[in-house]
Amino acid sequence: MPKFAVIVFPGTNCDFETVETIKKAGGKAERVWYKESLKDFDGVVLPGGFSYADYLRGGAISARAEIMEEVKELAKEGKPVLGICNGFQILTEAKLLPGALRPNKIPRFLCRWIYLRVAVTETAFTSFYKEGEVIRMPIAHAEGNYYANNLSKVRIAFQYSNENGEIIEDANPNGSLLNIAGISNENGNVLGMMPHPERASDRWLGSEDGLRVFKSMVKYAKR
Amino acid sequence: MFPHEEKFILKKLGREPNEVEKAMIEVMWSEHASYKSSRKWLKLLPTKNEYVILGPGEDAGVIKFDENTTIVVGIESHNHPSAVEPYGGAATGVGGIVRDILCMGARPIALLDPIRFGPLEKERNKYLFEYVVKGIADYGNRIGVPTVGGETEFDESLDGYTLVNVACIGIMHPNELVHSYVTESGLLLVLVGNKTGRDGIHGVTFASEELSENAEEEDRSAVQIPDPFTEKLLIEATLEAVKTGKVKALKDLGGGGLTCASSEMAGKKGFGTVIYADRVPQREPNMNVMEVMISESQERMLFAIREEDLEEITKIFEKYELEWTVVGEIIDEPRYIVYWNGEKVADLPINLLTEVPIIEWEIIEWEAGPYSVEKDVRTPEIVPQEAFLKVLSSPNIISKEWVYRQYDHEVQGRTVLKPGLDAAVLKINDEYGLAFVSDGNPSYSYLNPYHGAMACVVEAIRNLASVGAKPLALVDNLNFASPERPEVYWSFIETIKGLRDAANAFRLAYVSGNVSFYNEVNGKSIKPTPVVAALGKVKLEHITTMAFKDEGDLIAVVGVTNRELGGSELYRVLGIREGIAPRVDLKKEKENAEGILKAIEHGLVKAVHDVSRGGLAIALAEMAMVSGLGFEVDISKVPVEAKLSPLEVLFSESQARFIVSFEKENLEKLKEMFKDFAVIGEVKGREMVFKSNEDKLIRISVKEGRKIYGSLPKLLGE
Amino acid sequence: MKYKAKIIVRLEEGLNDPEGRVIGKALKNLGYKIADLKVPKYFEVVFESENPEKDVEEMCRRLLANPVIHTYEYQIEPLGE
Amino acid sequence: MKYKAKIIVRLEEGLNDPEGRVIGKALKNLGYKIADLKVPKYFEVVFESENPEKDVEEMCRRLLANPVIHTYEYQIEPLGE
Ligand SMILES: Nc1ncnc2c1ncn2[C@@H]1O[C@H](COP(=O)(O)OP(=O)(O)O)[C@@H](O)[C@H]1O
Ligand SMILES: [Mg+2]
Repeated sequence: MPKFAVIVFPGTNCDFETVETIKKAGGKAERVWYKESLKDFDGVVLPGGFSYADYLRGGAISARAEIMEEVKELAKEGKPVLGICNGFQILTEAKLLPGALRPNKIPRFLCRWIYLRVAVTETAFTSFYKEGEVIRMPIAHAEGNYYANNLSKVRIAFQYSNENGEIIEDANPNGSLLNIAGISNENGNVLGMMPHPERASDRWLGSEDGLRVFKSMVKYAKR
Repeated sequence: MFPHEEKFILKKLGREPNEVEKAMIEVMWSEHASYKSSRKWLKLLPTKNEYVILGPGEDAGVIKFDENTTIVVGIESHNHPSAVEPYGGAATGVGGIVRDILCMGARPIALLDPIRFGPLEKERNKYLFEYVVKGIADYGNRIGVPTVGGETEFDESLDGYTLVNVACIGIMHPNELVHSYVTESGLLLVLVGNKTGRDGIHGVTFASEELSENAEEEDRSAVQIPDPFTEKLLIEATLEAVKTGKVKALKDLGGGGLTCASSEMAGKKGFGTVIYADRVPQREPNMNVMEVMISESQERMLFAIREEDLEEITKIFEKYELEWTVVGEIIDEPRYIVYWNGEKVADLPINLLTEVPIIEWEIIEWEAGPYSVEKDVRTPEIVPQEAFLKVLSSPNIISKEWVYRQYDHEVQGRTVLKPGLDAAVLKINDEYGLAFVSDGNPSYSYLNPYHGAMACVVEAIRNLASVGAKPLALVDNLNFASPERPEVYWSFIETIKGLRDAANAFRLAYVSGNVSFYNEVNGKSIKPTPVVAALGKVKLEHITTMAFKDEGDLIAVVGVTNRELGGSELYRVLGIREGIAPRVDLKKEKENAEGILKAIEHGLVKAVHDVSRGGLAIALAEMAMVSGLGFEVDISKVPVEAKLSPLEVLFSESQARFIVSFEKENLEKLKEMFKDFAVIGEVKGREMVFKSNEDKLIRISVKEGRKIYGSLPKLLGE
Repeated sequence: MKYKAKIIVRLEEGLNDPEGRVIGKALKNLGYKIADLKVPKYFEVVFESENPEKDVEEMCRRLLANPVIHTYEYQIEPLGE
Repeated sequence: MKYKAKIIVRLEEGLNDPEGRVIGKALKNLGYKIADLKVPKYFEVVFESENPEKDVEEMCRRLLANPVIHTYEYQIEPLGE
């Protein structure tokens, strides 16, 4: 069974439920304090939260931690690296993914459920979806407004849409470029997303649509 | 401090206390820390039943959820600091109650924020509102504790002021309970967290005095800068330390700072302590011993541990990069001794700090004098449609989505029922959830504090029943003006009696609470504002919401509607301050709430909503707007006690009522379950239609209604 | 007349400043010898006014700063019509 | 040597600035004639260095600014030993 590290920075706060969700998806998972090492892991998840309280910019300080060098190594080896919310911010700040996550168009924290259109299934995290499928999960962020000046090295993985999968301005909760909610690198093994799939992995919590992100990741790591 | 208190101290001590001692005594004897004018009355509240593990007395209450799960709950106000600096005041209010939960050994899992303001037309009130919400959001979100519900009320009487209450629940295994007192001597006292600064000095005494007009300039010392980053680290470090089983006692530093935490920790079971105050890490230069001892700097915890465990425990603090210091130790003699740079600067019998004599304020009888505003008035005649639009667009009725969207209500992955419904529900295990809700009704309490207080309790219970939850426990937060005013003190006592009687009727206990006196601005009292938060247990399968489910479902009212509009939202929007507050009939409340729970358990109802602010009209509208489905009802079918005008049927705020929707085939079974039950219409179309016999009273599309319901951002000028 | 004001709003000395502390520490971790780091709020406002000093002073007091915890300073320069 | 640097980090021209917009609107609601309001980030750093220019330039590039969206400027003044 593949084993995943869920990295905990000071202020990370979605680590416990992310570990539980990976287990539910059939993987092993451990919380790993950011000063520990990543050897022996088959993949890494950077969970959501407020590392360093979002002081300066979301993810900016964590991205400069030593452990990120190890994450870069892992990514280079082709192992799966998933960043959720604050984790996505860390990935962009660490240049593992291009672009930046700017303050929402209404500069406030926004917690609500949204629809996403799955734009690509050939990544380590989306193989369990159908292309064009519309799924539901919550967002919860103040800086999720994706911006990049060059998208040539990126695969758009998830886009904010309406219920019918239409990518329209009205369905864009934070002003992000092209309604981008999640992107991956060209290789498909590094993915960052603002919505929280781990919060949509239990029928009682409103949806199980998110679980397939982790199932895809577990399957990919097994390969 | 009063002259007779000073005399008492002189006698007990046999000498004048020195300056340091005096400062510490003053802090511990302040109203806020000692409850000296409320304690006697609080004793009336029931505090025991089969669920209660630990009632009031420590930092938070503890109840049994099941064999493996213990729930900790508390409530706190941060009114004065929030009125002065809304962002920091509200945020540090969250921090304080979270540490209260934490110091019992529990992981904080949810917050509620009952908050109250003056009318939004005034810039100052708008400013207070926006920044209180931002403060709660920034703090709660950053520490990863979801804010899953609350209340937001606007009332003229709070112009320029704000009431910020926060309730928190935590979860732990029964074995993990840590007390706030020690039961052995020789333990080391370890102070962990933020450095100590001058902030909050005189904060406790500040919360015990009325806010004066230029408070902003004067009370700088009472305002603190929130530090959610350190708080989050404290949460994780504390829980990791507690897991070792080696934490012998634990307390957060709140009002009264180190003096309060250490004296209560040591003195409760008759031990004493020596504090080496100069060891306390100081944030500001040249602090003196008094400042160090009573500073209320936030995000600090005090641990009592055995010397041999020091290394193991402090390693955890170091992992989280938290500063820690051994600041003292527990001794056998019941004395409170403080050293400062090697010199003994205080030496008191410890019970002089921890046992404060009760002083009774003047108690007076309610006089049918100027305060007695409860008198019957006639409901003016207005067109129902017009009245409906007025009430629906009242800031107290419209959706609070603008507020709770700023709160991370999903973090930790437990939130089954999210904000915007009758009560929040958190998933505790694969079978059961915990429901959590808060209610306050100052407009009733102002008219009739006894019934107003009962209304808080029964509304909370109705909210729980509406989602399918059986009540487990209560906590109360009593926001009042100066108890030195006879009418305020009287209303306080009446409130307690109401809280007592309502809880007793349901065999419920108050496991924790908080009293906040001296809530006045410019010499004007606030309305008596008791706020009750309630916990309930619900089978996940039984969770029900207020949303209509299918067209064709029947709609029925449970309970009787009387002409009870005093304190109602209709009267408020019409500018009527008088009237008679709704009366609470505890027997009916109990019957109907139990009936609803049974109906839910048997799967007979599809949607349930209690009737509260805004009466039947608003309750029905909320069920429609949440679901998107319309309805048609004939209000002449509503069970009434006396003859009521249609307007009164629509907007009366009689208690003990619910609205349910259900499939036709369950009608007979439901009828049998309730004494007062009447079908009034059905779920239908996309319009809200109220008729009385053949007269059309109100007709408005759900879409139009939602537009009004969602108008809070517009009121804020967005 | 149009003006441009540069407004700096600082926390009062002595108050806890977690943001400055955390960012300062992050720079230290990158190897710099930081003695102190502060993150005052900074606003650049272009506005029209008859009485720019009074307006800016008011803006600070009414919204941009809270005198209970902040001090503020500003510079105003005319921009012409 | 000790230095004090004042660093301003701005959003790239052309990127819209939601925070500035909202505060600007709030001031307009209070009656001021705001033409433009920006909220750049502002840091005051006291540090020791042999090569202050290089250090500050690096601090900006490595942490304080994100080159994808920011530009920055700074002033450095010596504070003595
Ligand atoms: N300040 C707040 N924070 C979070 N949720 C709030 C707040 N104010 C209101 N709500 C939510 O909005 C909904 C309606 O509130 P309210 O009208 O007080 O409910 P009720 O009338 O059922 O007691 C509830 O779900 C409540 O939790
Ligand atoms: Mg309501």
